[in-house]
Amino acid sequence: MYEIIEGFLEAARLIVTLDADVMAIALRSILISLTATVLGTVIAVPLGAAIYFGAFPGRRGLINLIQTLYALPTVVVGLLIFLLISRVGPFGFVRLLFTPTAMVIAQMVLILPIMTGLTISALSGVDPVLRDALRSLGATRLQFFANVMKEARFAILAAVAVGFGRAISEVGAAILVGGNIMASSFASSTRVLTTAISLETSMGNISESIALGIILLIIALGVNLVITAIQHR
Amino acid sequence: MYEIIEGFLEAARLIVTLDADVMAIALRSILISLTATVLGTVIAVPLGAAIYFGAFPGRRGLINLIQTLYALPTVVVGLLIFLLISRVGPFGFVRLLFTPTAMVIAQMVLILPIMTGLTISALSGVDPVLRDALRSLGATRLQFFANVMKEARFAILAAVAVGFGRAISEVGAAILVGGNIMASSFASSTRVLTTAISLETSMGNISESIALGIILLIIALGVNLVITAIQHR
Amino acid sequence: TTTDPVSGEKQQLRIATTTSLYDTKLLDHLTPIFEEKYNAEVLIVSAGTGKALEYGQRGDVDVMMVHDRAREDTFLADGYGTNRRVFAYNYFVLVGPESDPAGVKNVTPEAAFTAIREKGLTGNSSVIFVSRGDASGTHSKEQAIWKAAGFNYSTEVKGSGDWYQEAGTGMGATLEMANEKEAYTLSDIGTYLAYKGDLDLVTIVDEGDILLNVYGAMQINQEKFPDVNSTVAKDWVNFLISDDVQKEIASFGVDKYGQPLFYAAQNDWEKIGVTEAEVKNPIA
Amino acid sequence: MIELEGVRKEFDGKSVLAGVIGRIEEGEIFAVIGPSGSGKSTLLRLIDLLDTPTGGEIRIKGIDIHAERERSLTIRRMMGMVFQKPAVFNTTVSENIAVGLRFRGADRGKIREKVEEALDMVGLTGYGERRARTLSGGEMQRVALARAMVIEPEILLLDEPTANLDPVSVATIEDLVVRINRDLGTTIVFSTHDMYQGQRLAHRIGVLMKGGFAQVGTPREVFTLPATREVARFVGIENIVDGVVVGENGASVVDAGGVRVRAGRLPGPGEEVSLCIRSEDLRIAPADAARAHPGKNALPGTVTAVVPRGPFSRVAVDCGVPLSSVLTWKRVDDLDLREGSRVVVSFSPESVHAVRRD
Amino acid sequence: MIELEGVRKEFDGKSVLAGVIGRIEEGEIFAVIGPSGSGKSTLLRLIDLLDTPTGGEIRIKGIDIHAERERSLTIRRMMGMVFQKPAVFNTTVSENIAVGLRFRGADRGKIREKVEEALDMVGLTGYGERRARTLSGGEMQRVALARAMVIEPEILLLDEPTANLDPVSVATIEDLVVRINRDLGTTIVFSTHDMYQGQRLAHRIGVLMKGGFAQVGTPREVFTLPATREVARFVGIENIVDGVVVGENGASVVDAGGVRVRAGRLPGPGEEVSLCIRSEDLRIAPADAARAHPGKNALPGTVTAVVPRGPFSRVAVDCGVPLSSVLTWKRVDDLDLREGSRVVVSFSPESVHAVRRD
Ligand SMILES: Nc1ncnc2c1ncn2[C@@H]1O[C@H](COP(=O)(O)OP(=O)(O)OP(=O)(O)O)[C@@H](O)[C@H]1O
Ligand SMILES: Nc1ncnc2c1ncn2[C@@H]1O[C@H](COP(=O)(O)OP(=O)(O)OP(=O)(O)O)[C@@H](O)[C@H]1O
Ligand SMILES: [Mg+2]
Ligand SMILES: [Mg+2]
Repeated sequence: MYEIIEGFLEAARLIVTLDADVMAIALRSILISLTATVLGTVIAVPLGAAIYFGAFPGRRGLINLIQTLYALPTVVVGLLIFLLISRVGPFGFVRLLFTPTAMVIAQMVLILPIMTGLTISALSGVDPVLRDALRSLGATRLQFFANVMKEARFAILAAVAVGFGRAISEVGAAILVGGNIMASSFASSTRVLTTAISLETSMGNISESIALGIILLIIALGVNLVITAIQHR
Repeated sequence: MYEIIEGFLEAARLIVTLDADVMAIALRSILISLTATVLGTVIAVPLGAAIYFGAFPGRRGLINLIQTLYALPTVVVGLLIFLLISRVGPFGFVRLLFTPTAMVIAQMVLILPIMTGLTISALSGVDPVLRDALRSLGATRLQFFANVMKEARFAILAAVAVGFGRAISEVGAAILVGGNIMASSFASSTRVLTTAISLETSMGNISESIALGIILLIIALGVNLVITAIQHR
Repeated sequence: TTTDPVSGEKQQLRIATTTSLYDTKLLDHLTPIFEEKYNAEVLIVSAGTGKALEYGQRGDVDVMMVHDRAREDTFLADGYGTNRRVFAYNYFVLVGPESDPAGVKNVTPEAAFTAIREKGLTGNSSVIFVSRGDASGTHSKEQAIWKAAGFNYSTEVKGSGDWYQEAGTGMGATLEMANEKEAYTLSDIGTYLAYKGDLDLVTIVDEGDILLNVYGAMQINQEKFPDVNSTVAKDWVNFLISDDVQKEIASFGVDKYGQPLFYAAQNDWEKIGVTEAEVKNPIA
Repeated sequence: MIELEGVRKEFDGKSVLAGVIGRIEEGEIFAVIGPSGSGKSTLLRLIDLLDTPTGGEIRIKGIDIHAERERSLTIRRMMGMVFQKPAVFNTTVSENIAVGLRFRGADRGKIREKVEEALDMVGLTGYGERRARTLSGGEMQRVALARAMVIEPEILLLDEPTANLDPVSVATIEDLVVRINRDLGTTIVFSTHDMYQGQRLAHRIGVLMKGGFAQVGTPREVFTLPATREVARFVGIENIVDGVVVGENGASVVDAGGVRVRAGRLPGPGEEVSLCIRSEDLRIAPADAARAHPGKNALPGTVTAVVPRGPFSRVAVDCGVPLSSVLTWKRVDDLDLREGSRVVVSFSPESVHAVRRD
Repeated sequence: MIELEGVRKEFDGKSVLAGVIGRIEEGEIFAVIGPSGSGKSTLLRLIDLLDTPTGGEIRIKGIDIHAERERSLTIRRMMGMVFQKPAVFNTTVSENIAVGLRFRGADRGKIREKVEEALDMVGLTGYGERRARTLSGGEMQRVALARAMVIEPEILLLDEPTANLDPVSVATIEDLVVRINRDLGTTIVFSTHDMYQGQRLAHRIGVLMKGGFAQVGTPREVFTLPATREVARFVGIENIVDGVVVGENGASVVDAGGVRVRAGRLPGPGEEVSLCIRSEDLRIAPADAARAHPGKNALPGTVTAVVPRGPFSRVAVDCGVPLSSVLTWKRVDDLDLREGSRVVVSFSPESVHAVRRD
């Protein structure tokens, strides 16, 4: 158990000394996962809206499929992306493997189902009378969506929080397509907090792992406070 | 890309031949994750209700904390449980490490924050007038909770779906506290679909990994269909 | 031709390495020296042997560093790799609980394995062997020892009883598991030393030719993957077998563990059973 | 302007509207009245394109609005609607009212000005910055009205717009509705369960019953000459007496279980009719002071109840048939009416409206 | 039974109730009327323990209900409430009505029986298996009423229980309320914006205005002897004439800008008063046919408007002060009243109620 306490002390030490490596890793985590979350939101929210408001055959089935994809293991996502972008894959020529960009793509794919699903839930929470009111007030399709979204903003931002949490905490895809590289330049490196934790753990450095975990949670807390602030605006 | 097609074929083969190893692994996945989800629900739903309806100082902060814990990496959860139940840990005497029970505990801990958070969201979706109506009709505390829950059942079951998806798809904690053991007896083994996928991947067997991923998704689909059926009852 | 050490644009070298080698931090120790000397940036991806080979087979890396002779040979024969050089070696160790329930301390590896299997099969549950079970270099070595001891691995060992458990994880986790279960396991010396402080396991058998662990490095074949960076890859392999680096390797870890983690391959090619060219001749 | 042609609507196979036929003219104020659950809200929602009819056509300016889906935005923008269940967007009151204007791309200055004006008109000056969700029921309803009003639609659909309001606010809103209709020529269709509101505001009233309009007419027609017994009862005619037309001295009278009632216009003898007599048209006099008016109905009876009702009292009298009249309290006191008082109830044949029963 | 002692309620620092004082007796039907936003709903919610007062005490049977939190379930179970915004649980109509009984552990047979009975009483027989969410506004309101009723509470709190109902349903519900009160002795507190409903049902009425009861009294008191000018306006007294008391021939009369009005009881000379005269108490006669009644007010004037209103017409006359009366259509026709007609408006001093202005 003393490893946990040690973990806290180590986390404090890493933070106050602004350990360069750790700061770089943390910053990279933030950048990659935030980008993935933003892109995920940009895709999932309109997608969720289209599914929720759409009336097409198989809609029910599609929603079930999305809910099923909540269980998509990160390693499988990593593998699929890997197959696509590895040198012999169809997008191999872009040379994305082992880059932060690849990690962004993988995380985005990973969080799409849950963000889309939660968007659908969020929208179904909006009072039908308000939806009628918007239509009745002469909203175009776009205005209608924008305003329903605005009514559901609380729940949609909660979905964003879930997406970010899932993105920054996942490791399977990050390690497969990122490679957990610690290079001498920031841009070439792909080590993020989770892959670093994984590495430290595999080396038996439990306190270091916990310290990194604590740093990760501090970052998540910061992002959540921002989301909460937006929700309550 | 042919690995994906091969993965599908392999999945089909494993399923139709009822491959004994794979069936055992799949069954273990289902048992462990379902148990974790049920236990998680049993804890998270009342907890979420207590937080949502409670009026105590720091409530806002607690909700923020829960949302932050969405980002708890599975490896960190695994480590913490590991430290608690390893032979030298405070609960070492129970000898839980590398048992399915340990995996259930780890997955349950992992999904608690998100299930609690989504329960809170689900409850806040219930019309306040209905809550007033329940109080006014003379509901005891318990009756009140039970009935608000009933009104929010759709969203709460969605939270259960999210919890199950997260539990069955996580690998970091499962491998740390379960150990991915393949022993000759069912009960001593701790290999589940995700840890098997991870292993196959580390061995470079991409098609096999994808096949196992497909089997996992089929299981998740089944569970989701059951949840949907309950929702629409 | 070698990389021009003064040219402006840094070249990137991508290396896939087996986890156990990476975790010793030997490469972290060597890369800054290389980077400065060749104005290159080294990107190291560590993975299980199988996955590392997969990266190589798809042309995603420039250099492959593993420790599984048999699979390396196949890799070379299939034309994915070329120009293998051997740069280091050490020994695997059989570790187990201090009580040594199978009573195999300091016997030959083959004898130890035989005894462990026999005791395990009697149902005496205090004898357990934990295998990596992940097709890693270490796992390959373990299978080789079973074979040398006269057993058919897949029928007589694997799945023959609860005494034989496949961890299916990395070396560190496998050691943790063996420690928890008071079991025997085969480990590379580097990882064992790194974990030793946290473990109650002790070395049971550490001698025997079959425990030899040979580390090789090879280029990915440019003929198969035209855009791999073969120049800097060649530089890296040659760097590893250069005299200076061989000395670095031989002394690495002494300050921390009181004993070296690796032996330089340069002068022991006979002992480790490879050709002289493989340890000495730089790639042209 | 709005033509309803055989409009049908079913929910899960249960028919709610079964072929509504009607026509609402441009610039008209048209009230839809009818029992709870008769389909008033459903009809308004169909007109506002919020729901699709199971059958029939709704035409606005000759266009079958449910057929031309590509034009639905244009058509919908001609209309504004206030819903029965007041629902507001989770933002400020001003923002709520501005929504429709924003949709139409109005500029900020104009929006602010119009919103202020609208707040003023519905009596919510100074409420602009309040969060709409915390408003009282009546306040919300007024916000919803302002929201529909500011876009100055050609057609305003109001679903029980004053259901949650006190009489003073109701008067404000009614004035507003009349003003909008008069000043802007807006066609207004509203549903109400307040009979008198229908009468105060509407040019014409449609009585929705059993899936269709049982009667459409001016307030006066609907209230004095109801088309059916059900309409009569619904519009609050308290005295409905069933009888059979018989001949008497060459004229037709109605025999209601022995009591003979003279009526203005009657179908031929033998027809079964219901006689509708408004309470206000009955005069009650003490039995002794009653003078016989030739040609007038004068039925002796006994007071069975005196019930205060509004600023009046309802006096029920048993004259063989039950009849009741409405008198001011003062008059009740003057006549000293109480249970058991012997009185004579008189009313002219012209105030008796006979409807055929079937 | 229910005592309100200085009940205060603020929302975000904005005072809604500022010290309400009142007392509702056991077995009484008490109506709360007042303008939209005056705090009617707030007051009922406070009584039902759904919200906490900022100050003051609410006592039921002598118990300060907000002080004794451990007894709140018992206290709450004495009451049933119907909310202004009808909201139903997402299940069948029967299940909705059964909720309260289930909470009290009633057995299945009894529940079924009571639910059927309640459905019947609110006019929804046969609706039991319908999904409550698909009901019309009025139907939902009746379900909510049935839901509160079946538990047979000692106190029934109704927040505008008939706001969404048509007159026929309103009559059904009102009969029901009266019956519950009479048969079970239930104390009933209801808010309404329908003045007449207040009068029809209530034993006493409280007029909630500006944070407190401006007046509490029997319907007759409130409607004929309003305590303030605001109450007078609110209860629909159309003729409110401001003036000053002056002496005339030893008696007191009111001078309203030159027009002199006799009144029954007046404060001393010099006092500023508002005279309240109900429209129904004004008589309108053609100018030529008018006879002078000694001691009666008789003001000559000109008709300025004839507005149909309900079964009556409102006739506005300018007599120096604006006055208006309500006449049946028939009478308007008989007198041939139209804009510009010269008439005399007469009324007795007793029908003039004077309130002090301040
Ligand atoms: N979505 C729906 N599904 C099933 N039945 C419905 C639905 N909407 C309305 N109904 C039924 O259709 C009938 C008419 O409903 P509508 O709301 O139009 O009545 P209304 O005349 O407006 O009544 P109220 O005066 O009570 O508001 C009701 O019996 C109602 O229960
Ligand atoms: N939660 C709240 N937060 C802020 N203000 C509130 C809240 N609830 C009510 N109010 C305000 O308190 C005042 C009284 O509200 P209440 O609902 O009691 O009025 P009411 O008399 O029932 O009105 P109505 O006849 O329109 O229903 C209103 O101005 C309302 O806006
Ligand atoms: Mg309606
Ligand atoms: Mg209210």
